Amino acid sequence: MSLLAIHGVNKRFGGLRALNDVNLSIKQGSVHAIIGPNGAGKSTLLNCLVGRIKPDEGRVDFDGRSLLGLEPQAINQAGVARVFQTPEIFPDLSVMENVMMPAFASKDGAFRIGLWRRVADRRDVEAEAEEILHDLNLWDQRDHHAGSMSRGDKRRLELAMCLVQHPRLLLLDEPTAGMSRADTNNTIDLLKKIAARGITKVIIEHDMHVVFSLADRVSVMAQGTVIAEGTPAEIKNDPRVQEAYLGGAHL
Amino acid sequence: MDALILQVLNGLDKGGAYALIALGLTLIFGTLGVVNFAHGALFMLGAFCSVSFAKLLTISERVRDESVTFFEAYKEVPYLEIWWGETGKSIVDWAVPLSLLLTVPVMLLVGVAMERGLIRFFYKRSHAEQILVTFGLAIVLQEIVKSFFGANPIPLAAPAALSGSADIGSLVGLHGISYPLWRMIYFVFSLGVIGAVFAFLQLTTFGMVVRAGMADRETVGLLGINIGRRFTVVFGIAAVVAGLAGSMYTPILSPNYHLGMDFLVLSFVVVVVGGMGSLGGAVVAGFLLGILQSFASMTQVKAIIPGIDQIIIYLVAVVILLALPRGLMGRRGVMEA
Amino acid sequence: MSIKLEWSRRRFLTTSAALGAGLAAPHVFVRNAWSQDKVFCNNPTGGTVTLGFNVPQSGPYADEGADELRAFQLAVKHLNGEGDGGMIPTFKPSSLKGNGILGKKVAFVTGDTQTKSDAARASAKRMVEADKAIMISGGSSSGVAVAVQSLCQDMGVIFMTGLTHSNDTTGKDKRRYGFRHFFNAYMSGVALGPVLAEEYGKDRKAYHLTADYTWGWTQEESMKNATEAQGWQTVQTVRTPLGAGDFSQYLTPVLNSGADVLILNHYGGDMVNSLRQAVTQFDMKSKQVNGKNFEIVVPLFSELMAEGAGAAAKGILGTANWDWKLDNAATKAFAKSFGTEYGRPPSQAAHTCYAQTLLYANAVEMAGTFYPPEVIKALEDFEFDGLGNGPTLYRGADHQCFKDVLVVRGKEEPANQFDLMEVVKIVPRDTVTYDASIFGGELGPAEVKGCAA
Amino acid sequence: MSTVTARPGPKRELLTLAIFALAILTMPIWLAPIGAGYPDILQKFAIFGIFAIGFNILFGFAGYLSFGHAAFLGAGSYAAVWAFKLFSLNAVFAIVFAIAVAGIFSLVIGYVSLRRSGIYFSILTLAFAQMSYNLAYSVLTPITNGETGLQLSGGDPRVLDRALFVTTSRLQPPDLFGIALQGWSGFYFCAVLLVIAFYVSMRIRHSAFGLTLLAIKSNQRRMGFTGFSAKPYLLTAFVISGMYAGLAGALLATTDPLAGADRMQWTASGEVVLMTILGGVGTLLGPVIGAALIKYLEQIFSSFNEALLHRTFDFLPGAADDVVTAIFAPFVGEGWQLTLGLMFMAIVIFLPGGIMEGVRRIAGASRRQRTGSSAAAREVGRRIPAE
Repeated sequence: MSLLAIHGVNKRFGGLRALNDVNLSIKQGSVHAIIGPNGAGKSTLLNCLVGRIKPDEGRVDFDGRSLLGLEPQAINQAGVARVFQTPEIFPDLSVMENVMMPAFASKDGAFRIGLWRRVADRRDVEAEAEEILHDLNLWDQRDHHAGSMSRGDKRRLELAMCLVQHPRLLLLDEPTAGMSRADTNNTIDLLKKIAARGITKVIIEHDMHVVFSLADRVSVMAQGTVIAEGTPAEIKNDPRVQEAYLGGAHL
Repeated sequence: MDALILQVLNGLDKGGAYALIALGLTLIFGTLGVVNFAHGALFMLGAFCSVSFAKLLTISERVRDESVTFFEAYKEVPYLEIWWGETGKSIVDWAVPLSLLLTVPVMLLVGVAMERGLIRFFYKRSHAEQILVTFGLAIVLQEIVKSFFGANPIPLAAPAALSGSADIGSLVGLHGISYPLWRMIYFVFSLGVIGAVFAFLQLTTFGMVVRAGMADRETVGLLGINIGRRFTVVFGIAAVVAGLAGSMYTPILSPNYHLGMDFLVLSFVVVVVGGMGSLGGAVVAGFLLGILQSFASMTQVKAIIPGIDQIIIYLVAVVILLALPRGLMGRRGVMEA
Repeated sequence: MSIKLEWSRRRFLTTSAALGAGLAAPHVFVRNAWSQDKVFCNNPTGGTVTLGFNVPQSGPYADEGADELRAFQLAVKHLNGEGDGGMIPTFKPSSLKGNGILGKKVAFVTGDTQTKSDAARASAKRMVEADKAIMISGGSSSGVAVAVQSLCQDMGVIFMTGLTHSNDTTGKDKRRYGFRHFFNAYMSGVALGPVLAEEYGKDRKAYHLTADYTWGWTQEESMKNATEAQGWQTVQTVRTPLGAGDFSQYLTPVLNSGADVLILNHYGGDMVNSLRQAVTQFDMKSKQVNGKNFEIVVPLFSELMAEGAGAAAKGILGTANWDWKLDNAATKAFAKSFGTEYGRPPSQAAHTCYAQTLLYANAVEMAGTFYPPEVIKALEDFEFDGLGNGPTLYRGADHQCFKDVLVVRGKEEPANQFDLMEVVKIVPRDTVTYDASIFGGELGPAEVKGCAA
Repeated sequence: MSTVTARPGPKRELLTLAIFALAILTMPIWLAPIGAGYPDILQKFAIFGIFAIGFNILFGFAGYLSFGHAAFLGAGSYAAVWAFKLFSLNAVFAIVFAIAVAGIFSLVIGYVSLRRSGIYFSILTLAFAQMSYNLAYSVLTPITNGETGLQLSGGDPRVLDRALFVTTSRLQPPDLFGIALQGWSGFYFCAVLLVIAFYVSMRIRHSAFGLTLLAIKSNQRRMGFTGFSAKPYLLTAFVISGMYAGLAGALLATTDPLAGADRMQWTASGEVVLMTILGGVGTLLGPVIGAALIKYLEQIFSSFNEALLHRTFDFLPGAADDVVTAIFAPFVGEGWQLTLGLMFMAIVIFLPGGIMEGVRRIAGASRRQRTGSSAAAREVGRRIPAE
């Protein structure tokens, strides 16, 4: 059963054809990696999914409901959370508050005038945030200023911000970009750990090590279109992929 | 028809002043990222450079009026006239154009001193703090001027040959269109200054770096170019442009110490309508608002919408900003957060 | 900081006392208590009496405010018997003794109106509440005068206005506690009309540029009526935004409108700029329209404005309340006293403020008490002479002074740096006197709860 | 690594409130020695404190710099005076009416202005306020009474008073069920409302709504992807701060029944910006302190004159008295604005973050002395301080 279905999505920027008839189907509960060389259209596709960019043609259906034309907050409220390539957090808030914000969003909706009730009285929200912070080893830093954290910690924080919402679909945009091998391995472990939660994930990634460690299925994009799809093993051995993406080199 | 042409002319000289102030302001915004609330004060200082220069030229011999006994009343005859007769007289007469000789170095000095002594410590501070410190500076500057020159407006005349109005209609075969000479000079002057600034930015390597800085400050900083010194120069140029605008405006508007505050709000509106970080936008918006303001003042227009001349500038600003999110020519992301 | 130690103790004591009173006695119990034993606002108890001088110290009229302050200081000096006495010896009938007011030494406090209603009222309140001023005086705009006047009515403190020229001050916004020595727009029109007809002929077409607020409107209306009574036509009246600065867009249509006179109902910076632009840039004074010389009129003239307008003011007709070159004993005495003290002649704003201070002090002496209702009674319908304007009446019906009005002209060949206007004609008091009822308004009660409650 | 304080609970809130209320209500006593112990200035402290607290909800919490908030202050004043004129001299009615009018006015302006952000937003608000001011001064004179300002008059209908047989004399100021609202009682009335306004702002700050505003200020782009729609939050904050301004305007009109157009001018809008920055943007207490400081300078420094200076320094020998007077003279009286300008510069140069930052530094220094340098790590301030 597919949670997210992308049908014939096209997007042009001036003369450049960024997305060319993209078709994708993401199965419920799967970890689906999208790989491809730079400029293949991976990030553009992701931006279409979260409402940042509106495709020229095509359909994006999430659980049978179209996501096209929805504002980002409506897409999030529908159950799609996203981790950005460069961590997007609230740098002026504490780590705890950073995690509480999305929890409020999923509990109270996109807008609610809660002028009077103290944050301190919202035990339900606090409890969830605390749990996530424990899970992601951020508990010790809960009162720290998020803006002054290291890049790796920020990324972990952003992941926490997404997980606290119990999203049905989690989009990860190069979660290990710019990380050392050790950090990358830690992140892989972390993602494996949260895989146990059964959240459907779409991962955009360059690093094959990450892809093949995590993904159930892999789609390969090149020049704005999906050229191959399959299990990691299939993809590894697909000559078209090696041709287009790896330039013929053997993995 | 004549009336419309005249109102366009009115708009052009007004627009010239707006454009010059906005040009410097947006230069500072764009390159330095500083919200300079003291920019109106720089315009005012330019005007008072002319006042000081005229006062210097008219240092006078005082001939006591004996009919007044309880205080010193005297008739003043400038020494220049006494020494050099007619030549001296015409030097005094040409005080305002000549005062540019004083305005340029003084304003350059003021600009450099301001940037080195104060503004540069605020590049990394929040806009709120920039506003507070430059606004404080503007108050201090105007109070200093007030303590020297008083609060009353000070009359400065254009040279006799350039005052009064000229029949410019006859040049294009229309009759009865006469327009003040000095205002036309001001318009041409403002075009000249704008042209000079653009030429400087387009044709010199220095200008190229500045433009690159306006486009992407961080990258230019990474190139290892000494941005600090260039910022100082940019600030100096902006100060000179504002000062020149003020200096030449004195025959049109009698300067008083409050002049800068009167222009401050207006110049911000012009800059924002033009679009943050766009020099061309600032110039276009300056002239556009000047001309629209003139049209709105026509009795025929006021008969349809009473009080329109009171609000036209702000109304246009609202309409433009709602229709064009970043003003006429603004770039994405500049001062939007 | 040590600056405030001396007077802060006094303020502390009075404040604490007032605080106690305010907490302990709801005003309902004392509402009617004062009228019997004359408890009233700031009844001076010690050896001094404090006057509050509220003048513009910042903003465009700061220089005028500074001149008003000079006059006030001089008046206080003279009241206390110091200096040469100024106009006290010429003032008749006078009850002034030169030993302060009712034997109490006169002290004063100052404040900044900023030419804004709110700031002026805040400053006046400080003088009344903190400094215990018994009277407020000064100011340089009608808006401020009306605002402070109504405040003073509420607080039960007499307000002697400074420079305010709008008909409203003693017309629709008049108050029992407000008194105006300065003349008004109506008088300007009545005085100026015949002179204009005489100088420029009866067949004239006028174009008005008017500052777009209440003073401008009353000025425009008064000038329109007065000139039309002389047979002039009004071609157009155009309102200009206050502080417009550049008036070119309003001046360009004038010459093609068929009008041959431009009347500038502007004051201060507006007047300086519109006049200078009309004369030096649009060359209006040298134009011929309808076969006549084009003329410009500025109904309300002042020294500071003439100074600001420079050569453009030469030959321009207008009106003034007073001029230091007038040929009468009181004027000479005042000009001498002021000139000796400050090295410059007094402006008409300074003169009216000086006169108001003396008039208040004299009324207190006449009443024999500081109790405002009695002082008001002494001022109402008080007929006097010797303050520079000839015989003058403080009319009781609207608290407006009636005296001669000067028609003045910007001097063509100044003999010295202060010689900016010349008096063309002195229009007698009877000509400019009008029926108090024409502007409506209501003075209100003399006995008010005031700040003592 | 910097840390921030935990979320305060009701106990700490009440303690803060109690200290604040005590400080405000005893102002007549502890401000008297510096010459500010009289009703009018204390009323102004309280009223502009309310104005600045409200402004801070928009600017300090959500980071949106409005340059036209004086329009709501003015609208509140006009509404209150009209309520006095048309309905009743009872202040309760006028205040409610004024808050409602300012709320609606700010809803309209906020809805349009919030379509833009950053400086574009600031200029839109400025433009609306300047239009309001210019029109109030000229063509809207039938409603605003222009330059002179809207006043009460004997002929006002006051239909509610009449209907309820409350007799009001012809030129009577507003009251609260018979209690006069001028002078000292007026101050206590404003002070109580200030304390309430402070408490409400504190609750907003500590609520999920307040946290959301802080998050918007911190990273508005993230809000949508976190599932929030920022616009309605911003609009609510805008309207709340507009209503605060309306309350302040109504109190100005209540304690002193006159509403002038000057209240809407850009300088008035600028003033509340300066008050907030001066005190400390985003802090709860800072705006109140900033408001009081500016009003104090405006009133007290302008009231000095040379005679008073001479009298103050007459304990010095003759020449020294003259010298000291000459040194101080340029900064007081007509030079009070010079002092204001210098103070703006000095505070922003030496105390980035405003006066509250200075307070925090002093508190931090004394705590360090007590507990040693181990506490130093905790002193690195956060950009949006809690109190």
